[in-house]
Amino acid sequence: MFAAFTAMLIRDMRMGFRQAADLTLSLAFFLVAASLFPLGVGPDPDVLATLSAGVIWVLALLSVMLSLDRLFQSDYDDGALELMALSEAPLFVLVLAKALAHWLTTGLPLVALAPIIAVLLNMPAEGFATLIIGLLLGTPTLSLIGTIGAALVLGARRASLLTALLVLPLYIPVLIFGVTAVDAALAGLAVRPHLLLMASILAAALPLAPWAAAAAIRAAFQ
Amino acid sequence: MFAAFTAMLIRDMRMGFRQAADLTLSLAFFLVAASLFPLGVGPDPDVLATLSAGVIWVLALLSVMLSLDRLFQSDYDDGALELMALSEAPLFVLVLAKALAHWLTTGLPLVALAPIIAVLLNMPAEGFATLIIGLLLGTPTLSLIGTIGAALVLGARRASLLTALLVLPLYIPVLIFGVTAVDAALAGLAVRPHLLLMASILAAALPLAPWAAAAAIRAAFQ
Amino acid sequence: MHRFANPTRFLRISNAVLPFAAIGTVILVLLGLYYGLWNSPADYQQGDTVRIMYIHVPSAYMAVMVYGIIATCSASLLIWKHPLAELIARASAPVGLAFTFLCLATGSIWGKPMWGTWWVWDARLTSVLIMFFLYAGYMALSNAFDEPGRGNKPAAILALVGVVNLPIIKFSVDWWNTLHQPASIIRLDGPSIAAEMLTPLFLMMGAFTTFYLTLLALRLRSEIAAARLRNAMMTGQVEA
Amino acid sequence: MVEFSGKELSSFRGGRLVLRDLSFSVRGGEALLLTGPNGSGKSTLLRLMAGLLDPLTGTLFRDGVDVTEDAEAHRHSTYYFGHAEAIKPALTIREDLQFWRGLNQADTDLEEAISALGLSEQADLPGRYLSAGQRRRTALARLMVKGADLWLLDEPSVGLDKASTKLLSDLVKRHQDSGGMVVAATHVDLNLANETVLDIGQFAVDPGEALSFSGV
Amino acid sequence: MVEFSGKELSSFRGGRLVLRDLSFSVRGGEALLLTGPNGSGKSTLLRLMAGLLDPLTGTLFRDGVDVTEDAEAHRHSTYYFGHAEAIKPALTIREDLQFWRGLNQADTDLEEAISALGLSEQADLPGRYLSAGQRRRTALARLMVKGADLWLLDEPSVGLDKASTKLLSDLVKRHQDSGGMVVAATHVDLNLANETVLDIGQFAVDPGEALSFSGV
Ligand code: HEM
Ligand SMILES: Nc1ncnc2c1ncn2[C@@H]1O[C@H](COP(=O)(O)OP(=O)(O)OP(=O)(O)O)[C@@H](O)[C@H]1O
Ligand SMILES: Nc1ncnc2c1ncn2[C@@H]1O[C@H](COP(=O)(O)OP(=O)(O)OP(=O)(O)O)[C@@H](O)[C@H]1O
Ligand SMILES: [Mg+2]
Ligand SMILES: [Mg+2]
Repeated sequence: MFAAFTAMLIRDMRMGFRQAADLTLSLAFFLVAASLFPLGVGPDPDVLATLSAGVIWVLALLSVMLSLDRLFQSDYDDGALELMALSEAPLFVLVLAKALAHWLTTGLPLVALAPIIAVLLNMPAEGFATLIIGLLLGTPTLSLIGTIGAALVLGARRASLLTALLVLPLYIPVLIFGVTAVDAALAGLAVRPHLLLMASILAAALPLAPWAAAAAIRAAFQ
Repeated sequence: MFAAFTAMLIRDMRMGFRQAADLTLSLAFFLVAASLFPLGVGPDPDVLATLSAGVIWVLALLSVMLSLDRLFQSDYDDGALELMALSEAPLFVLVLAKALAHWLTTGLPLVALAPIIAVLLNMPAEGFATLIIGLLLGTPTLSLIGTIGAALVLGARRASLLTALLVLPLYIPVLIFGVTAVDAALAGLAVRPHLLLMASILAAALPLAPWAAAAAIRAAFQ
Repeated sequence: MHRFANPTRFLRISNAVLPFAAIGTVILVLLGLYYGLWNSPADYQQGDTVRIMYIHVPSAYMAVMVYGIIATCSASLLIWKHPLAELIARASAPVGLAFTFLCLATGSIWGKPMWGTWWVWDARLTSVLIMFFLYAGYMALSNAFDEPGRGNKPAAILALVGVVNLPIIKFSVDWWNTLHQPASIIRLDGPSIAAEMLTPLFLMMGAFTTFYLTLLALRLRSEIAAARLRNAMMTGQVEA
Repeated sequence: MVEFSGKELSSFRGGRLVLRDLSFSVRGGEALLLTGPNGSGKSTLLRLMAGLLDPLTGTLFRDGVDVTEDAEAHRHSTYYFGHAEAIKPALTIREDLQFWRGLNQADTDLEEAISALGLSEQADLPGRYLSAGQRRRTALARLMVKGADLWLLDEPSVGLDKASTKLLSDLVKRHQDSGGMVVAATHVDLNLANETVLDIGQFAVDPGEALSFSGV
Repeated sequence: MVEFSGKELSSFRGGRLVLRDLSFSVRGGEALLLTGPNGSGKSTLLRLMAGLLDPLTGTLFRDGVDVTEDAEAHRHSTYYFGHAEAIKPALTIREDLQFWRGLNQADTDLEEAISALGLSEQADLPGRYLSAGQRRRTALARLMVKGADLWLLDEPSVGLDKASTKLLSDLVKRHQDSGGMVVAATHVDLNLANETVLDIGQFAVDPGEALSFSGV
């Protein structure tokens, strides 16, 4: 069971990051994407500051969605997913491992780079701690919820597509709490409630998402 | 030649609509991401108004970029791209057709959604016309430049991140002119020069991008 | 079979150049610093901050020039498949990236006192930033493949696409009314800078150029060594 | 004595009935060969057996008990080798086999499996660089890193050169000798030990007739 | 009398030399069979011939002239049938063939091609629903919607049932009778008309030796 989990994790990480150079790639990506906003809305520091939280969370959403389709699709196309479903390990565990690998390759780099981006968008220092904690709580949830959507589109039937789109709104609460938490911090208000809410969403997604995704995957073979 | 162009166009459109998953995902990203900014910035309508153009354009850029790997990747994986490169039709023309299909399934819907977002971010009505025209001139350029990025990364590690890194810098001019045009409109200044610049960028990309992309594709078979 | 053209001759040349370039760099830098820091007037309005120019302008010129070199090499790689072009281009990229960064850094340091802000999104600055990203993309792309030489062609194509950025960098100051200085050295009607400022400026430009040559020669050594090894093995097999 | 059998299986795929009232049975040491024209339903049947598809009607039995009663156990003791090879461009053969061994909590000796399929030279090549046959052989090597007593092979010999085909049949023989069961779909002769041939063609619903269903 | 030939071809793939100093020649009406163990370089050679790969050394000639002089023309008169079938899950067979016909500006009768390969019943099924052999046959049907005088077939008979294999060889025969050239890689006998066998094995660099490169 645990062996299977680690095997899955290592394998997906291998395919995600073939080498350390790929981390600098993530850095470059986030910097480029982030620098688009000042380009667009203008350099006014105050404006950027008000946007910064939103920008960083949009980047989080972006980086998650960029690699979501790769989460199951390629394994589905080349038959690996079938073999996984037939392996000794429960599919549930494998999905969990995949979600973790996905987070480690997309979410975590962002968390690590968020301070840099925050500085560039001159977010006031009071926001940093909340931003980081929020990202640490939120991005895993994004990856987990993502597994459901990614699994639902496998069948590529009309119905499954719609349900996959229904998943997207599930992102919204995470993003909203993430942003509002930072704003609260900047306004000197209490942030714990927001963060607790995010934590509880994560706690809920942790068992539910992999279970739903596993079910969707089995259905996709029919 | 023209027959090949239309054949390619029809085929890509068909596939786009039948497996509309990623297509709709990029649109969904556009909406979800846009809905975040009113929160971050807070209710103050004036601040929002000044940002709206920039935010809309940046998000348009990102969501176009989200759907880029749809351009060549799957055809590369299942061998269709080889056959296309070996067909009677010049690869250049096929890339052009693919770019058009991509724009019709990604860029155009964005243009249609833009007004909604503009209202959401309460952009003053004077800006709308310019925004739409700007997007109509700009998004095709994004699709065209996108073909270069998508073709260059065929067979590379972490293709999607790399595409973003290569393409976004090339998107910046479009972004800047698109935004300045709207700002000019809001400030009651002349917008024609900006729009003419965007038109000329499009005119330049129209021949150059497919040529570069075709070269990149041939290199990818080695 | 000039794909295997043995670059010995080229290597000999670059080895010959290396010591001169290295020594030249040291001398020019020393002279440049002397003139720049002591033997030149402070600007009547900018004060001593003007001395940043002696780093900023040369690095800017180098950034632009090195990109031009990479683009030229890329073209000759795609058209004539010339093996050296590929080596030079790959060897130049990191150097160019460094110069671009230096230009951006000194620029924004200079901008703080001059414009009151580290950064403005005007055409000159933005286009240089784009060049910075292009350098980064070029390097990322050429290393993004498992197979040794596989990244060269894609990277070359990218470099050529990026060429459209060069004229924008060069003429942005003339086309758009920017905060940034218009060309004051390379002008039809001659330089418009005090001669005392020109001396250190040109000295530093010379220094930067020789510095680039030095780095290039050094990097080429290793690159060629590796390429040679590969070629020797392949050709050895082909003849066997 | 282990046994795997199915009764009155029918399957409905792509809006049409593909198999109708098919029954079969394999005992330990036996091999069941599925033959029949393209599109007759061999792969479909194998996927039914693997539990990837639910039959429209009918039941599968292991030693007389319905497999759906303990799907887990059935999965653990089954290996399905389909048309798709599940080769990852980025992973080397060794990494790939390590992964599948980990997934199946087996403790087979990788090097043995690798050399058994003559992949020693390619063991560290990424999948992207493998030839069609090498890919196929890698997929076969997975047979050895999962200890399953029921092998479901879908046209296993496709793309293999003569040597590897021989190797394959040896593998299968060894499996049979150790009391394993084999069901294989094929268009060419695999010359396995005590094999019984099941012609799917006769259970297939001929497409002309079937098309009338597709309205369903 | 058309001719397609190659001189002293070598190819470098995945950091190692795969083929060395290989020469061949096919005339109109002739068929060249490429045989050899897995990984010996058959597909590589076919990709060289198709112009998808640039040879490390050597040249390809059409009627004596270097193909690189007019790559366009060479491409137009060549059909490459690789391991990958390029079947789109979302497109029906008919749509797929329509597309390729349009791309090759041919004006073949689709229905003829479809029925010739016995795909009439599946013609309107999306690729997702096709069986292995049906996919393969669809890919073959493309042969008929591109008028090329040089066919490069990479293990064409893989996954085909007996009937379709027969059908394939008829197709090829007809092509040869009309003066076409065929180069086919295969592990099984295709019994084509006046075929000459070229054993790639002898030009292949044995992996052991070759592996010493992959370090570079
Ligand atoms: C990050 C900010 C800046 C960037 C990216 C930048 C970029 C450049 C570039 C690329 C050039 C060379 C153009 C060419 O090749 O002809 C240049 C030249 C120059 N820059 Fe800047 N610059 C920046 C800030 C500044 C500032 C703040 C000043 C002073 C107020 C300044 C003064 C100059 C001058 C005097 C030249 C020489 C003009 C000429 O003779 O062409 N720059 N800069
Ligand atoms: N995923 C699927 N969804 C719906 N229908 C399918 C699917 N796969 C196959 N079919 C249909 O079921 C029939 C049987 O397919 P199957 O793959 O079992 O044939 P097969 O005997 O394996 O043929 P082959 O020898 O070509 O592999 C085919 O006619 C096909 O149209
Ligand atoms: N895309 C590639 N990149 C690098 N090396 C490759 C690539 N494809 C194949 N190779 C290597 O080249 C050698 C020859 O491969 P090729 O596919 O030509 O063999 P083949 O004769 O077609 O074998 P098979 O009968 O299995 O199809 C193999 O050893 C393989 O490792
Ligand atoms: Mg089958
Ligand atoms: Mg092959």
